[in-house]
Amino acid sequence: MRSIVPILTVLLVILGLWYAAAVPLNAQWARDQAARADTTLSASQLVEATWNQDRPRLPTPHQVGAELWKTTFESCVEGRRAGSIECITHRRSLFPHMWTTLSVTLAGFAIGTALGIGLAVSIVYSRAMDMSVMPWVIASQTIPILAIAPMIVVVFNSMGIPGFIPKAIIATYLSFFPVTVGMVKGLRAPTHMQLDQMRTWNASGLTTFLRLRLPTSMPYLFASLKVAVAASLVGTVVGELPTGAISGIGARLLNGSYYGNTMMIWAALIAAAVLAAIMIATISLAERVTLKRMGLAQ
Amino acid sequence: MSMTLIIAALAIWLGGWWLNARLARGRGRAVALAAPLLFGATLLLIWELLVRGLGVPGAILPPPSAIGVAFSQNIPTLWDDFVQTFVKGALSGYAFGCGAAFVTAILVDRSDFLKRGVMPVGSFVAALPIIGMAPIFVMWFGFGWQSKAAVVATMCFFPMLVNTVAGLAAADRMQSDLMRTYAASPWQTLTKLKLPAASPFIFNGLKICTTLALIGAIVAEFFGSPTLGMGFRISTQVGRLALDVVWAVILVAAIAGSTFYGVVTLLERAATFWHPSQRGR
Amino acid sequence: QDEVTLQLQWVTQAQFAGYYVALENGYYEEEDLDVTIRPGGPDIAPPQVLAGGGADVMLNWMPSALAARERGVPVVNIAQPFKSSGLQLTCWADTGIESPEDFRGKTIGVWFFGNEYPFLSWMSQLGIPTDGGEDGVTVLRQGFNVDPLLQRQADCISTMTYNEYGQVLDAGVSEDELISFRYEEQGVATLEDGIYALEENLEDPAFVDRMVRFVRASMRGWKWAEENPEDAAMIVLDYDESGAQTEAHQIRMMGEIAMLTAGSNGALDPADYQRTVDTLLAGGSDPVITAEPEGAYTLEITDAALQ
Amino acid sequence: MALDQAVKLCLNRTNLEEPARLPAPVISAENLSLTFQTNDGPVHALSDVNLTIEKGDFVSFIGPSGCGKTTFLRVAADLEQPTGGTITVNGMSPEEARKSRAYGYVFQAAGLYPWRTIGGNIRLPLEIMGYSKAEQAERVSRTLGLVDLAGFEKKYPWQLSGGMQQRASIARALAFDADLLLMDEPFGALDEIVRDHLNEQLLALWDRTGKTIAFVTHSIPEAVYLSTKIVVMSPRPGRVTDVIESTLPRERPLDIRDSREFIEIAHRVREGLRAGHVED
Amino acid sequence: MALDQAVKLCLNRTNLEEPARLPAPVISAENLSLTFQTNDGPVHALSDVNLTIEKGDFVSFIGPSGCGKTTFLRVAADLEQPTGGTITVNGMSPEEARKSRAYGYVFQAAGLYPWRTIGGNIRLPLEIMGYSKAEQAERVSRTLGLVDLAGFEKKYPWQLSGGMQQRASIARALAFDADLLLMDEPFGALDEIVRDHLNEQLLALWDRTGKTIAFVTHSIPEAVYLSTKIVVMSPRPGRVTDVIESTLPRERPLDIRDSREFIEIAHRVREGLRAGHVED
Ligand SMILES: Nc1ncnc2c1ncn2[C@@H]1O[C@H](COP(=O)(O)OP(=O)(O)OP(=O)(O)O)[C@@H](O)[C@H]1O
Ligand SMILES: Nc1ncnc2c1ncn2[C@@H]1O[C@H](COP(=O)(O)OP(=O)(O)OP(=O)(O)O)[C@@H](O)[C@H]1O
Ligand SMILES: Cc1ncc(C[n+]2csc(CCO)c2C)c(N)n1
Ligand SMILES: [Mg+2]
Ligand SMILES: [Mg+2]
Repeated sequence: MRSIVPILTVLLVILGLWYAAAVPLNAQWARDQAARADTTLSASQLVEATWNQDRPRLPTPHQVGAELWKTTFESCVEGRRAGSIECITHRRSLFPHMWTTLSVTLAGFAIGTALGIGLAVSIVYSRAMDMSVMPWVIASQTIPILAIAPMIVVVFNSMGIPGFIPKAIIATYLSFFPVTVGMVKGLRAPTHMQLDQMRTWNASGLTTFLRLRLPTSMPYLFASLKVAVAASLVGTVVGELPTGAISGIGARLLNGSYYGNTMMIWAALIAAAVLAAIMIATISLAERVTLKRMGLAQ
Repeated sequence: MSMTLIIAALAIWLGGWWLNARLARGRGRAVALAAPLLFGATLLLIWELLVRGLGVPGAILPPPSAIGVAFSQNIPTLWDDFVQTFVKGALSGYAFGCGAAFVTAILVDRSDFLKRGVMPVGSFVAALPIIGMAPIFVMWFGFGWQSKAAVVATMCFFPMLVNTVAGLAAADRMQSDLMRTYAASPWQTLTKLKLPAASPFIFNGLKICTTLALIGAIVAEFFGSPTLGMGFRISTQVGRLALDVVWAVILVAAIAGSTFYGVVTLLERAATFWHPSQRGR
Repeated sequence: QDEVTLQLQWVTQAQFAGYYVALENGYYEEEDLDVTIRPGGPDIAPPQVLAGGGADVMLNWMPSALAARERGVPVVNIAQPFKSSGLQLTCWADTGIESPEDFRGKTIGVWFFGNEYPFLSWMSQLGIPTDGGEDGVTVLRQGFNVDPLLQRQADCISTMTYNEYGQVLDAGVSEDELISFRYEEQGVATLEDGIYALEENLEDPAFVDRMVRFVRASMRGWKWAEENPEDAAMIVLDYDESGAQTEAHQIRMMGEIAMLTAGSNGALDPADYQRTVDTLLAGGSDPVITAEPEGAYTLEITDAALQ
Repeated sequence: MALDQAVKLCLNRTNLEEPARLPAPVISAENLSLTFQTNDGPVHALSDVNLTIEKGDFVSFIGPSGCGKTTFLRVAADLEQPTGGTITVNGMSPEEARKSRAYGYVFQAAGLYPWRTIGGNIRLPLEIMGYSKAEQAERVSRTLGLVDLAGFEKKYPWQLSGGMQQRASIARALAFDADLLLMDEPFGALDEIVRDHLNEQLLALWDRTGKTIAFVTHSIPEAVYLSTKIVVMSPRPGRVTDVIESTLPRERPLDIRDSREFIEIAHRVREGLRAGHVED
Repeated sequence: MALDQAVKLCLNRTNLEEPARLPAPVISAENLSLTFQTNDGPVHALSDVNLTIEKGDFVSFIGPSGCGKTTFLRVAADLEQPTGGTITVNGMSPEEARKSRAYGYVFQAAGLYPWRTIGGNIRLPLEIMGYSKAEQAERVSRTLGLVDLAGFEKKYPWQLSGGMQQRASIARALAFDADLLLMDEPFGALDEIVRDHLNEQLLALWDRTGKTIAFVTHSIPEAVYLSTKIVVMSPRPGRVTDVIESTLPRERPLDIRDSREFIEIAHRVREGLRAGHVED
């Protein structure tokens, strides 16, 4: 709680910088506009103009806020079904898009976590895996998966699997890596002494895994889960760009970019940030509960 | 015909695995090098056989051999793309982002107030899909490598910041108390204790950023670029269905990324030789 | 009902109104077809989707389709609802550009992804190098929006009459601040949105029959859209799942699109085809097609559909 | 009561095994050697060690740091493979002995699992060895009492002082029925008073149960006070330089440490140690 | 030679300061208290401690685990702020004393920086305090010799045994000229023989240089052997229960430990300790 004041201060500073940056970034257009209208702008008029443009290079926080409000709660003002209940939960509202993204993110995250843990276990238990696969796990992350996302989408399309799965696969690809790396570390975290202890009790491999390696790896697991879920979100968003940009936060980003609607981009970014924050907070909560129950958190 | 190729692929998988399992029992540098190479080679062979065996069209997934040919035929183009994207975009953004994060971390470490304010906000921003900034940066910084560097710098900033700040707090109490008993100046404490103690964390951040840098630079090119660059090449050649060239670019990216990662790992090894994690298992 | 999957080459917008109208008004159903429309997006190459079997028919610009043909994906034009090209270069008037000759030394935004060929061939016809320099043009790979022009990062950008040009105007620029060069008027126009299918599929009479019905229903849709632009725009808006399109924009787009589809009953005019091929063959140093294509179109389908 | 039962059990078992056990010592090492291959060249941790530990012995190992005390215990526990010579435990190979759960091992550091309570830590080997729930609970509370930790069952290790943790780790090794205890400096982290107290307790336990104990320590008085046999070792290479049979009676009050006999044995141990220290 | 110089320097300084120093004890604590606020409530680590340490004293602190020995040293070193009472070091506040680099501190654990060689670790305070390169080298090799680590200058801490690391950390505190040494169980990790040897060395150093030493230990013989004054403490709350002035002469061969006087003092210390242990 002592952190509230510092956090608010930092946020205020960021807001201040944001407003300040909007002036020079948007000034050119404001001046052009004035020139077209054959007027000149005073300093305060300029500031006023830069903070309230329709197509700003940098929309101001209150514009983004307004856009968020509009696209979440007042989303249905156009089209044949304008004003109907149905359309509040559809299309224009950000919520269904956030849901699309969230569901793919979670799917990718779940598969990625399972895959990551599986890989980590086999790497820890098999020297052959450790030596031959580990370097490729690292190399795999240097492949710009995001650049080949469109191809993955197409390949899966061609196998008759459109939409959800290919996006989830891209999310998986990005999220399994932190889990593998973290879990390899975590599963190797028991000290020699702890392992020897198990030996003196003639514990089986499975017992050692369940009662020693797994508990020791928990803090590592949670730390990497937080990274992984953020990575999964990035993967989903990027995967959404070329899948016909039908729905999801990525589609909003793309459409915002396509129509030069910076406000839409920023609103989508904020929505993504909120999603990330919620997911990370959830994992933190799970972490605290688990570690507390394990007696690892004081 | 195709069936035999698929069966051959399976056989090679098993054979490669068996060989690797045998190899893994050995020790030494040679084995450590041979095992992953063998694994990679098996993978490529299986890919080749499956693509041919299943008759996958080249416009979907070319076989490795075709990629190799495309690579060797396009070396000058690939080199120019590499310079544009990796050297100009990724490296400069990496240096700038990591450098700025490093300086910020030192400032943050000096002030508890800053630390308490910046770190929660920082970890929140770090979780943002910064990739979404790419179209905005292209708008702000133009089509050249500068906008790519800006994307890379932004992507690298927070992971590096979070790691470095954690590292600067990594010196244990006794180690810092020792500095206190010497009445060491803040600068002396920084150079003689905090930075060395932080270096494993700093290198962790640097390593994470190597992969981020390449991805950021390439994806940023999707939102506008001059007529060269790895991202440009990939997206243009996909349009022409020249998938072999596309994969050649990906190959370049993988080589560049792995080398980059490897170099940072070597530096890490040299700088943190004293850390238990570097002294063998 | 026979299933047909159509791969668009861009996001849902009035550019594809005919197909959405046919779907909404039940024209496909009347032809006993169950049509799925897949929107495209940046970096989705419809020929690739077709080659992978992800769709039965696609929309594509002819340069890109011919390039795919040379690359071993034998796509065939089966109908051509767009008669004329909407592609143009839009420049700031105050840069002093009055004719294409003035492009020298200027920066121009171009769409790639197979759409750069008409531009390159135009420049090579004019003898203007495209690799920068004093008397060449500096080419940018333009993103998906008109910001490079508005932010003056480029002196000229590619626009479609029906879409990006309107966006520039929407941004508050008046028409007399701009000067546009339509490819159509420069004699380098290439055919745009055509309907393509895979050659091997066309050997199957059942498939051909499906295509005949598909083209017939689609053209009905197009004609309806031309006559009812506002309603057509609304239908498109309904099908836009991204929720990003606006009413005004789609209505205007539909109006412009109607002018491009106007002269076509769906059948490809071999003269237009030949002009496109000639333009591409005249292309610059890195030609999109190296030889006159064979069998790149068939009139069989439209003949059957429009009789 | 429970304690008495355990003692009875133990005695019963001893009686049962009496006929078969006659010739087999609990630990018997012949020309035992162990060389570690390290980056800096080989380290001779044990070299030609000959040693016999009989049933019911309390054997202390003493010697400078790095002389191979821990290594010897580890070899006996099958945690390290000898590179030469032979060693048997209960007449079997160390591996067989380990698999038959013949011994309890107390490590040099407490090494409790931080995610288990004290009770949970002591229960761990019992769970692994498949004791019934009821028996687990019974044994945990009994051994906790034995090391004066009754009431701390639900606490986590980090809520206890270093000395209490060490005692918990001893309890963990006592919880299951092993006739042989291998203890590596179990009292290293304790202050003198607590140490004295635990020394008494350990002696009493040993006396009661007739367990065989191999005990590593750095303290000469401790070694003399506890042992029936003191093994003095010297390093580089680790070998046994002296084996001193104690002449003290089995019954040992704390003030036996002021007796002439005690001081003499202590002196002999000190001399043995000093001899091994020349090179340091 | 260098050693002699250092001694002379020290003596000189003592002489120079003589007139001003007369009444000021090196450490003087009055009603010193320190309470830690923890999650489980306050911990009274020190409570009403009154203590004076004169120039040239060798003071040992002994007491059960957790009685506040370390805390007292840390307060004197300005590493912890007292919550009540006053303490002066060399007549100044602990903070001023720390800033004037009045003391050398040896921590309970070696705490060497793993990224520096042994030589580099010992050189560290010298670099910070701005000694010349030549003097740094000279002092490093001198103090390394003092703790029998000559030849290990280029090794890294993890390449040394625990005992050697501990000695290196002692050398680090001796390398610069502080008249006051605060040593927190410096010999805890060592075996008896090495410990005896270092005890002798430390006494000799103390005798030669006239330093003032505050020394924490768990070993009664060690405390008696080394000190001019033994402070016995008891826990919860940490307080001083007894201060025993040693009657042993300054000159102390190792076998003084068998003398009657020694045994008597040791007995008194043990009694004091036992009294503090009732609640355990
Ligand atoms: N795993 C290992 N690899 C290499 N050398 C080892 C290993 N374990 C022990 N040694 C070396 O073997 C020797 C004996 O070690 P050991 O642990 O048995 O000594 P110790 O008598 O228990 O010493 P201490 O009293 O310090 O515990 C030492 O020199 C040590 O450095
Ligand atoms: N930073 C701290 N926060 C809370 N309590 C502390 C802290 N440091 C010490 N204590 C408590 O203060 C008391 C005194 O601790 P101190 O370290 O001085 O004991 P000690 O006499 O040095 O013990 P030992 O012989 O085990 O080193 C203990 O109960 C300890 O738990
Ligand atoms: C990456 C990419 N760039 C350009 C086109 C060509 N194109 C076809 S329709 C259309 C929209 C016009 O408003 C454009 C630009 C494409 N298909 N993909
Ligand atoms: Mg040992
Ligand atoms: Mg202490």
